[in-house]
Amino acid sequence: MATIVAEATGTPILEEEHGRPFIRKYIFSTDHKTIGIQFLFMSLFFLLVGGLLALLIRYQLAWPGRPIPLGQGLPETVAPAGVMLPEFYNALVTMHGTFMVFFAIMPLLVGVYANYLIPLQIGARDMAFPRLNMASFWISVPAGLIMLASFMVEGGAAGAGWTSYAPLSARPDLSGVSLGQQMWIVSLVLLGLGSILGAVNYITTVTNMRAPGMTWFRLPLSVWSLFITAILVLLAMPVLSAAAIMLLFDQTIGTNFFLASQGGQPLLWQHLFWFFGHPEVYILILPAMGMVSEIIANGSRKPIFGYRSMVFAIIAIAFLGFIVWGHHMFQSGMNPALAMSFMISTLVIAVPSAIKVFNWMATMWEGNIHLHTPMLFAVGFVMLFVIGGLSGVYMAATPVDIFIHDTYFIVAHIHYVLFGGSLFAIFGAIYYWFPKMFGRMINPTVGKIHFALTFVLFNVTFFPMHGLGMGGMMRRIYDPEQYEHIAGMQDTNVLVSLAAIGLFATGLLFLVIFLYSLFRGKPAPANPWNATTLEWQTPSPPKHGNWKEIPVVYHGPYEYSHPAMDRDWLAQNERPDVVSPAHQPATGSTPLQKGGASE
Amino acid sequence: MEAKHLERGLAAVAAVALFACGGDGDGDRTESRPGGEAELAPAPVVDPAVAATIRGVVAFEGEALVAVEIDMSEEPACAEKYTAGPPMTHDVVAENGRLANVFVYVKEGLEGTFPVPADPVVLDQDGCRYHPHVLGIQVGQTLLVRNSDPTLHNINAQPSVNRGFNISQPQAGMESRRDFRRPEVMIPVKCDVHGWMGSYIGVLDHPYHSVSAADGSFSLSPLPPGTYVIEGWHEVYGTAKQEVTVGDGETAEISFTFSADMAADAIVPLGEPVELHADHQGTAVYAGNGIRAAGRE
Amino acid sequence: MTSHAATIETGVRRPERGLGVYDKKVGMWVFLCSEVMFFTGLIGSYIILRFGASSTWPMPGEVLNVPVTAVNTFILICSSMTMVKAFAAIEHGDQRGLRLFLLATAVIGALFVSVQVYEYRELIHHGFLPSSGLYGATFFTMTGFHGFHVTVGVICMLWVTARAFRGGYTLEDHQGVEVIGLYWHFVDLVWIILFTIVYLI
Amino acid sequence: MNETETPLEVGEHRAPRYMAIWGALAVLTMIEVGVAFLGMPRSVTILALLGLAIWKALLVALYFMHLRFEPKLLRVVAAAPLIPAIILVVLVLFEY
Amino acid sequence: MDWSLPLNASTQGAMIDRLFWLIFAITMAALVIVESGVLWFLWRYRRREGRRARYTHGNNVAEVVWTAVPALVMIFLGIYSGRIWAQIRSPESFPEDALTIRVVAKQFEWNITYPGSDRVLGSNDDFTIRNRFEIPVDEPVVVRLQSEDVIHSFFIPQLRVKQDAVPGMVIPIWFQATETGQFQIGCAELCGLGHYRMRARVKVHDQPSYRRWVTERSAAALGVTD
Repeated sequence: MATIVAEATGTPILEEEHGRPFIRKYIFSTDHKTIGIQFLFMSLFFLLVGGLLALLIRYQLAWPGRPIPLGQGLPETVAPAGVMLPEFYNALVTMHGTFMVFFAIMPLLVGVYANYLIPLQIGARDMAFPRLNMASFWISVPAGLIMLASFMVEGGAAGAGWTSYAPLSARPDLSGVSLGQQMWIVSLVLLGLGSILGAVNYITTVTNMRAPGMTWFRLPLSVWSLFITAILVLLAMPVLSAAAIMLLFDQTIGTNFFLASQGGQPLLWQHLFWFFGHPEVYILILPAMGMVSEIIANGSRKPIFGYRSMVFAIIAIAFLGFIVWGHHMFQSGMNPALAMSFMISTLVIAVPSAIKVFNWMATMWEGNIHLHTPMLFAVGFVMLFVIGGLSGVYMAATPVDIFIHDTYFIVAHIHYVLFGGSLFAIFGAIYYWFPKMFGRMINPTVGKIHFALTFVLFNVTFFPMHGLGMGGMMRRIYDPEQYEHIAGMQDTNVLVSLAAIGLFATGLLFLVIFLYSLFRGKPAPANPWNATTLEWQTPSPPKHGNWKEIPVVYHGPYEYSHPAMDRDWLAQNERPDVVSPAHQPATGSTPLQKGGASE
Repeated sequence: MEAKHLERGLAAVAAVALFACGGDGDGDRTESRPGGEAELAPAPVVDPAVAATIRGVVAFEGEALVAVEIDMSEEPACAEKYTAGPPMTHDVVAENGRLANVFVYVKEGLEGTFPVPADPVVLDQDGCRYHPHVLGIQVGQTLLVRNSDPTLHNINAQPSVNRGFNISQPQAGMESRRDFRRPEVMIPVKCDVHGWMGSYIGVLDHPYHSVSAADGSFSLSPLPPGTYVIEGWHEVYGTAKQEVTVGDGETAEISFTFSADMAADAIVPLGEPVELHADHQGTAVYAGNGIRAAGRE
Repeated sequence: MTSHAATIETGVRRPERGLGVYDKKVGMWVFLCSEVMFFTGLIGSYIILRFGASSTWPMPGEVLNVPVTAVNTFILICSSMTMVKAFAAIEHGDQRGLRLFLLATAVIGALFVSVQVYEYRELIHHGFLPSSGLYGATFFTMTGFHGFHVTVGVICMLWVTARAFRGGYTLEDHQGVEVIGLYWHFVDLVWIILFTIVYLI
Repeated sequence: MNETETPLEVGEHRAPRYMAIWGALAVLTMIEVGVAFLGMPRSVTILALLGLAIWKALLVALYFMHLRFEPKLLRVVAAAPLIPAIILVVLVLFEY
Repeated sequence: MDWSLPLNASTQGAMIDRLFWLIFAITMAALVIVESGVLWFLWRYRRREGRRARYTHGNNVAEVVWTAVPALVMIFLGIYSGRIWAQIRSPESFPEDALTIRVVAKQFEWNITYPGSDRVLGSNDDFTIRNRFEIPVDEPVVVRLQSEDVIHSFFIPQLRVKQDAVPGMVIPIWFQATETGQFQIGCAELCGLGHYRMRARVKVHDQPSYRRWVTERSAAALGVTD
């Protein structure tokens, strides 16, 4: 369905891409920009789906057992007389997580921006393998549709949580879900294949197709983070596929990898899943960090503070990401000695994140801060990501994790990271690159309103969840009132749900803004933000092939407020002596050398 | 996946997508009849004049299992329904030499097909017990599962030849409909929330089945005259068979006798033997922290 | 390689050459990295499950027919050899050699698969199934997925061969041959590991 | 990293003696089978077999896949996934 | 809506809470610093005509500092919580003569087997009760966790106890209650449609009443078994 939107709205996007028939131009296009935009529409659609599921969950938690408004239409297997059944609730919880992680945030970051930005920011005409790129999109779409269709099959959609812990996920007789779970597996294996193809493309493109002068340490941080992310996808996704396939076999052909019955190991699933799952968490946050760096430098009109340490922080996070998965399993019966080592590595990984936060702050320090909408969201990202990061310390400390593991404290944490973090960055990125993508501006005022509402309602929705978690409210509970120690906090649950409804409404508002600007927005100049990176040095939207002539890069990505310049930005493909002949090479050249390699 | 499903599912998604906006309201969960049945020969009408009856009693010898009290203290809503006395495990009722809850049915001897009764067979969950404990149903006939308790029950049927289901009813008054497509004796049904709840469903392709009452009596009619193999099935004491011939309009008296010692070597035919309390043998496995522990010391 | 073209025009200090090999090759190697992780998932689980298995594991040769598989391993190695020969041939512009050896590779690969199918039929005939314990599960999963990779390889190989017969590869440009070769050898390499840890250990 | 001055031509190398490699692989396979059924102590057998397997794998990777003749950076890429692979297996084995 | 940890009734709970509030203090400090810093910068360096941002690419000293400080804090936390973790979970930490109780989880109930008056599991005075977990106060209790079907998680908030029960494994945990009272076991790991009400009553007796309870129970058990 996403693609139907894509073609409908595709028309005004790339009219200059002439000659080729409509279907090759907008549907089976190999142009990285079109594919990026297709991903955008697809993942926004699934973001909406995930949001709706979340609404249903919140309704049940606030008013357990009450008929859903207008819910009488739901079939008896799901909600007789509109009263949601526990198995449906489990399916909702599972699918909300699955859609948000795999079909909304991941494609929004990797699918959309890796595709759109990498070639433009490194000064290439397209991806290394355009057809492969198209394939990766056209594999992801059916994957999403299969996942969606699993709601319709007998037994309903998968209901074992987005982590699908075996044996529950492997035993239809125990879960009541058979086909739905299998479709979940198939869908994820497909998605994995798609993302791997994408990752191959991104890595090859970044390593081999950088414009002349675009050395590794002149790459914009967004490209760096997307590059590292691609490596994570490449190495983590296949493990999930392998595990998922084994799970499928357990369900269908009677193997017993994860069934204790004949010596199989339930914990093995958790190890494999989280070996993928933790890198996945960084797949969901690293690109966000990269793009936020981009926006903060631009908004503060300053070179990013500590470019190199930013890069090394990304690399460090990515590497450590492979040795911390055990911290999801402290209470799983894993060897406690092992838990100890996982705790250490987990605490260590907090350091590079801290470095990034401080660097962002230092970038704003003594800047000349333009609070344009993208900047607002970027700052919002920093403020909320900090909360998410700090709440992570609690569960990293194994003893505290004994108590808060699988409580709403965890839910609060992941939402501060994935919503307050990734999604805020995504909103920022959409506002920031919208002019480039569609050649139209988004009205700044509505943008700011959208930010204000989102920021407030987000915190009202998710901050109280910390409290619920401290009170000991478990995750994935259909009816909190069943427990004495939780029943007392029902008012909090109601508050959260009300805020959640508001948050969803705000999301719809954004959709309206987005679609409106798509057609009615003011035409955008090539470089509305006075930005320095290459994509802004070509018309908006860029033509097929991006450049008349491949640009040549002379220095680092964030040359804002360069002393040798009168205007406060210097594009990567500009040389100050050319731009403003007035200046004398002697003074200007020194910072220019530094431009590439910051100390 | 037949169209009915798809449409129902589409309704589900549509409803979800629009945060529940109409959709097809008929929640009838009954699976469509097996396609074959339609073409089959019309059901033989049993002429009342010649209709025969087989009835009898199930006798019991020896010491029956003692019924044990069920601790329902955790489910006050259920417990308070037992004013007469505490709820007992009366799954095995053998009083004054009579055995109840024996599923008696025609195993062999019938030809043709029989019309599917329109009215559903009701399996009621009341006072955290299944009523009835043993029941017979015809292929394609609707099984109506009702929850009369203000608490969560789940209905977990684990057949071997039919398709199983595991559904929940969190609130009083909820009803679900299912049906079975193949004959199967017996299908165990359990509630995982209340370990003591169990029931057995016998699925046949004809209506000639009966469950022995507290006084052990049962009756099969109106049967077409003929020679039949009648089987009695009991969850503990296994099965007993006998052959009987009934002529036009006759009534044949038969009786089964189960005895306590049959329990020892009884083969209770089941789809899957339900282990409401499987033994807790955990094979020696790594206990996660240096202790090699055996499941049961 | 537009960037290099641009380089020459503008004569900048340094063209960004990345890995110093052409894109297709980089792409294939990167893809193989993910393949490594995929098989790590399967083989790793096998090792872990085998370590954790409380029951004793069958000794080599007890269940599986090692001689046949040894021969099959040799067959696969031969296909790798013909593959490199094909590559060597085109490197010297020898079209005939290329076509011959590519065809040989595809055929030998197909032979490998058919032997494996035969092996499966035997095992299943003797009641050794994916559902028969961890051993069966891991064995069929690992060898099955390897077999799947070989099959895919054979199909691609036939495609490349067809192209070779149409003279699609030249002394100057035969990237396709080298890239498919990399995949082919990788599959061979995986089998070498599998053969050892599944059949012999 | 960007100092990879290795010219594109590096891939087109003097061809190794493929038949020799092939022969080696065949022989090693035979040795492997032999070792497996020699009835040596289990640990020794396993170590020997693993050694042989790795040897064969290296032969294929270095010569058939030309890694030997590729630029350093590509060799790094090829070896990279082994790190997480080993981490995964080793850490999980700590459970036992 | 009171958002705080529930009453603590176990020895390990005290340690856990202490660590929790320590981390709370540290993270709150960090939070205040960062958030106020961000807001201050937003206001102080807001855009002004003619103002030009300071052109700098970084400062090694500063970066070293804010790398080292978090690193040190984290290392300290690691060591501190590592010590507590060892006291709660390491095999050595298990008390010798603890009262050992077997808990077998299944959908959707907790079957709890008590060693009876001889305090030995497997002897014939053992007795199993469904969904009732009764322990003495001020005495170390070892729970051997098992599961019949899927993964469950044994969670008693007030005792600060949580441990998954995994099929095919026997996972021992130990704890010592410090207060008598009535609590609840909850299942903290999604285990199917009945997950949300897979609960059991917990009763912490004082020593004498527990002894009384056990003796009569195991007497009954013996009565039935022979």
